[in-house]
Amino acid sequence: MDFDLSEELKQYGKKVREFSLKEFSNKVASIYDIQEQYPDELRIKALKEGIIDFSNPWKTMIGIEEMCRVDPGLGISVTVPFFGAEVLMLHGSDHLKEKYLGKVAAGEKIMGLGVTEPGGGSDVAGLKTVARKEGNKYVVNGSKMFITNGTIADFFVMLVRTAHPDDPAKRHRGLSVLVVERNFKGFDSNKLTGKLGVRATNTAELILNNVEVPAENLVGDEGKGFYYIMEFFNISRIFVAAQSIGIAQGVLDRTTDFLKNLEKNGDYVGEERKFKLAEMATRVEASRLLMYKAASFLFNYNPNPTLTSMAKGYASETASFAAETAMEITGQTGLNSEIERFFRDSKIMEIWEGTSEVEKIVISRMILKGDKNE
Amino acid sequence: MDFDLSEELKQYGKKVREFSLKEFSNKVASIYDIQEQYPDELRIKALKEGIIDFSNPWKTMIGIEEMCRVDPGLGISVTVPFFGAEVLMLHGSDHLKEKYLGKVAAGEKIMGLGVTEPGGGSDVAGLKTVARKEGNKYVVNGSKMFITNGTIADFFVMLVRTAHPDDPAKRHRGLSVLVVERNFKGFDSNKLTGKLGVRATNTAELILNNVEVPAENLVGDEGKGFYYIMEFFNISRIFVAAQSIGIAQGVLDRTTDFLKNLEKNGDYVGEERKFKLAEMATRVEASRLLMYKAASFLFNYNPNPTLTSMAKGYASETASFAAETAMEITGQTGLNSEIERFFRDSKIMEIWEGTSEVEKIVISRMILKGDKNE
Amino acid sequence: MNEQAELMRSAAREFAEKYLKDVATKIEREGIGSDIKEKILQQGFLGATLSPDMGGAGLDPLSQRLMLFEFAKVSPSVSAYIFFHNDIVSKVLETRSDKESIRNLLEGKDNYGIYWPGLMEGAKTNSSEKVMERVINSSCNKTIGLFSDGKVYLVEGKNEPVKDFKPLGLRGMGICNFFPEKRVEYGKKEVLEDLLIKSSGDIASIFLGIAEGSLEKTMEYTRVRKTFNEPLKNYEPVAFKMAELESELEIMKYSLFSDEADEVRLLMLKNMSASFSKKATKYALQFHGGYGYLEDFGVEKFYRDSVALSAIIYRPVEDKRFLASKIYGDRSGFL
Amino acid sequence: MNEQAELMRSAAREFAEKYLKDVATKIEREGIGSDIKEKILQQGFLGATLSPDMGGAGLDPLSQRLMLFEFAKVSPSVSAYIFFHNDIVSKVLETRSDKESIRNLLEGKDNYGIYWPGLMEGAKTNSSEKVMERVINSSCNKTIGLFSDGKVYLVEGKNEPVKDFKPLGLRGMGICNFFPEKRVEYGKKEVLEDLLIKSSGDIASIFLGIAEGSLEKTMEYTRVRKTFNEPLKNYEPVAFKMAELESELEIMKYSLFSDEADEVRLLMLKNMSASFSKKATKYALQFHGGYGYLEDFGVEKFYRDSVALSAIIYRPVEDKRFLASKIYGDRSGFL
Repeated sequence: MDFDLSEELKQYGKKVREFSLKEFSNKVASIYDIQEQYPDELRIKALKEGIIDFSNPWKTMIGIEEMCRVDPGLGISVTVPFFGAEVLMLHGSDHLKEKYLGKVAAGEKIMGLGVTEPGGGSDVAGLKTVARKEGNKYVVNGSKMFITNGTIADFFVMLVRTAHPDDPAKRHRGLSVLVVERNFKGFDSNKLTGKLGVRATNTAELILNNVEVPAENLVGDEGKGFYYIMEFFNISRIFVAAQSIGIAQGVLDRTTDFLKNLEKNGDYVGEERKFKLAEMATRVEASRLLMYKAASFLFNYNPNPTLTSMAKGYASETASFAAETAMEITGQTGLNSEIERFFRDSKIMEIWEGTSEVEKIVISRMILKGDKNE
Repeated sequence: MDFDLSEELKQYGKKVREFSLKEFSNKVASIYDIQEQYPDELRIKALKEGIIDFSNPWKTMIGIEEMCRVDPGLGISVTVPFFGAEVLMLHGSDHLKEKYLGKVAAGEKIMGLGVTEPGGGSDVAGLKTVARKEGNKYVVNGSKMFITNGTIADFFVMLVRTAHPDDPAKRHRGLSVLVVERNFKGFDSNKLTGKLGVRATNTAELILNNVEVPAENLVGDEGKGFYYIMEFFNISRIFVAAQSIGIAQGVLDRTTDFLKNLEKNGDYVGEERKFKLAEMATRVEASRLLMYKAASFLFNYNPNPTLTSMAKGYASETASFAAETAMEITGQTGLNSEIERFFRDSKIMEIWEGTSEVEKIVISRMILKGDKNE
Repeated sequence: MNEQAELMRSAAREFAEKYLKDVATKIEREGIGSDIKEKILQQGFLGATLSPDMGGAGLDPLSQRLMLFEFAKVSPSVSAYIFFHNDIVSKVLETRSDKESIRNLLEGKDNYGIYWPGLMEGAKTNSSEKVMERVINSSCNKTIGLFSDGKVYLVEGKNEPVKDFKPLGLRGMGICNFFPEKRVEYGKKEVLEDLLIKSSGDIASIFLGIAEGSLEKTMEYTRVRKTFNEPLKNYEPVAFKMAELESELEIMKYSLFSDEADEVRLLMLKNMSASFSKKATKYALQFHGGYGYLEDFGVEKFYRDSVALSAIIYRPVEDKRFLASKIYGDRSGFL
Repeated sequence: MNEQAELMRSAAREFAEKYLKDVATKIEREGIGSDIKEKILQQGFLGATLSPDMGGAGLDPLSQRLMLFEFAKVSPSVSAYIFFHNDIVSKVLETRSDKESIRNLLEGKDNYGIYWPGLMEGAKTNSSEKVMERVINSSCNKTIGLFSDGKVYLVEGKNEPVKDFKPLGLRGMGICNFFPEKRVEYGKKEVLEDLLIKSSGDIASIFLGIAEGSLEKTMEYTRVRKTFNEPLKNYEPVAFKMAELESELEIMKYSLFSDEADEVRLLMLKNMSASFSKKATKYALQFHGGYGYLEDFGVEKFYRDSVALSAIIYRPVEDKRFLASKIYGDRSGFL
């Protein structure tokens, strides 16, 4: 057994932390938050300085954690231009990979994932966006909701229905993944404003009105889209765990400083707040261990959905628990500090990439099927 | 990073599990529980079959978990004859080690640890048992409470006061550790009956009335006893974490079986119970990772009190959470099964070897001191 | 609170103080003595809710709640003993106007056991009709029992001690194996389910009595017990938690001990008090440290009883679904 | 519930329905409009608790609680706006029988901000007297402020918008930086602490209003929103949790909206409702999924407001210690 990160990863984490501390000051983060503005300069800067390295998933994970620890909204914004890339990497044709992925890595393009629909959510297979095959193209009609990078991405990896199985129980079949470009005719998007948190990230509704997509933009096989996307969520969940742990560690850092200051000034601290600090720290540590263990399976091409869902579910609940507790401990001081922003940012962790409820369904199903999670 | 136990440890765990399944049937466990009887035959059998191996702390830890998973009362009873041995190992003279420890390992003797006093508990330094030096012996007066193996141990590693510092803030000094034999004159013990759980273990009150202890029975240096005992708790807590995880895993196993059975018979399960199962499983997994990480520091001669207290605190709360949840999920069935015994056994985990409150004090103190728990 | 209720509360409190307090631990170890059972009958606690034409006192629901609460504070077993006879046995007998059985009950000739495996989702049902295993109330000569045919019977027969088993809770009532000699049908499973719903307020009273009993001891203990030279109550984690628990208890009691409490509110209180009593008794034990773990201190029994009682008369799935459906005004929570 | 209370409840409910419901989100974005402030004055909600000889309606405590509750259900900002003026400003002015200021308040000439950094353990105190930063109520022309000398002042001056900062909660009230021109001492820090203790029931009413507002929306949403072809309410984890939350709310409301509620019980309810409102609004958001995260749906504001209000008027350390000491009848929880 070995709980140490490699020297390379430690150095990388340190580098990301330094970058974040330099670039994500409270003042900067606060402005992007208030203005609901995507920090495109920071995205480019991070790419230039080699802070974003999607070639190594361990680095991605650790980078996300370190950035979100300094500011969740900016951290997520900077690391999300690749959102959905794994679907293309694993199942896209060489042509698609070359045409689309390369430019994302070069910082020239931004991509997005189009799965969720209005009225959809956890029930992915219930989606209503339809792609009708006509000759060598698909004609797509429907809409997508809560799409990250929705008004800034150049293209989307999108889940659509290409067939209608007679048996409703088989509706997972008949779904396919297409690459849809923003500049295709009939494509439209509306930015969603007034989000509680992660306001620097870009979120939108997409509208597809007879959008014509070349047949070559089909990712993998027709009818297998649902499985590709589930496979993707099993990967992306580990990154949400990293976001969550970044948030939780971030408020833990700040709460520790707050209490240290009280002690230093000879002010009253009281055991109750110390106990809460201990609970926060314990949960952060436990979350991180779950994430590392899940990652050690996942990044070794041996994904363990039970562990991944445990890591995502537990870490996201920890983020929101830690942020709430930090607000409680720091009170008025927290209200006028970064902590309130972390608090607002934290809640989405329990919702996106599989709600806490979905994680529990996955875990219990695996256990009752006899999975020993080993 | 590597989350795998060595092949040797895995095999050892398997062997312990097989032994426990064979020897700790519900019927056997139930009788010892009802009669509040220490299972001396099982202790000897386990030693003979090589199930108890205190030469390797990893084995001890894993052995405790596997035994407690089958039955906590018997599992603890069988693994506790060495209780306090680390104090002797680390600080005892060669003479003491030879005289006392060898026979424990051979199964000929049982030992115990005498720290807690009536009215004492978390405040170890407040103890009132006094050892007065007279020539080449100590004369000990006082009493000890909640002493495991109290009426069956042949000798005790006992914390006593040998000096009275003027400054109450310095009362941690002036404490020393003596080896006190049961057959010393003036030693008496009363078995405590009517325990809620772990009823197969032996617990007693000790009375010391002018007990004469040879000066050579002093362990280590006079006045350093408090620190030896704190060091010991930092070790023993990891084994309480193992007991706790055994309990939690044990009720998780049984609850899983219960729900699987319902599913198999086509009975209603409902999402709420599945969610609770997922929560139990997640906490068990997280507890075990905390324990392993703490152990990887501790057993490498690099103890990390923050991690040890996190592991003990979180695992013990998980044991009691899991047992309660199991009772809730299984209801009447649980009431008439082993689960009710696990439930009764679980609560002591949050009390002995440092209450949950003490663990939180340790954790928060280390964090506010600047410990990064890395 | 009406006057009858106040009177009943004082009577029950006095009784508990005078006859139960000093022997509470003895009751746990040896069962409710026949002298106590006799006195409970004499004072009219048992069967008190029966209507006057059935020979009872027609006790109002609020008074019954207060009575069960006061007993549970001292001895949950005694409270449960009265509960089972008043809320289940009497009601079952009343549905059939079985005056003779009621008379025997009120005269102390009969003492009933309760037996309902399979009343809750997933609980094992009984298949043998030769022996009813682990009937609650070790000294019963009759039993209200639910059999595997889904019907409720009044069963006469003989009890026998259960070997090698000690129940988790309600040890004062104890359990026995019961060998039926004669049985008469008294309705279907739904009769019992319906009675459990209707008894929501009474069940809540027992749970809250258990909680208050354990918290009273803990208030006292945390005042006198010192650690690091300070009473436990001076430490935030103890004081704040006790304040929190006392608050929840107080607010629930206010609502429960009101004439206005209707069916839905009593259902709410049953659910809340079931989980509250587990939480409160667990902290009570924790704050007693090692001493809490010992029978002699009379704290651990509250923890055991809250969990055991939940498993016996509180149905987490069914009760919550029932309440949710009431609140939504539509069937809910069945997936 | 007395008749005055019932009437006040209906009046507040009607007002909220008629003037606030449709503009609740607008209030969040742009602040409480002067038209609404005007109507609040006209209807006598603001200053209602002042005694008649001070020009108020001498509203009884229960009616005030019901009023704040009804407003908070729709707009916590409006409820807090009335609360600060009724429970803090009016009371401070009343202690000095400052009839002129009260008249100006009741005539709508003055609009007060609240400023009390350092009122709670560990909060940063203000050291500058040139600018009062982040005063609650963006359009105030006067402020009740706690200064670093530990004294409370009535401050006249000018407000200025705060740049690059958006408050977590009570956005309808907003915040400003306030530049004092004149200040008059109105007592010590303890005056404010005392008022916060005395306002326990009113604070609880706002918290419970927030909770009910969010739960009402969630009841409705979980009825209509489907996942896997079934309404959310049909799933146990949703239905059971909603039943649990509705139960806690109901039991607390029953106790809070009673004439009998005394000081200790109101303190209990303040503590309970503060944590309950966070729990309830968090689940409300969760059950709305992604939509809950958007301002337009009017759910996230309740979550924000419950946490912000806690940080502003609920003091976890001091309030719990105060209550614990009341319950123990002796100083407790200070270590």
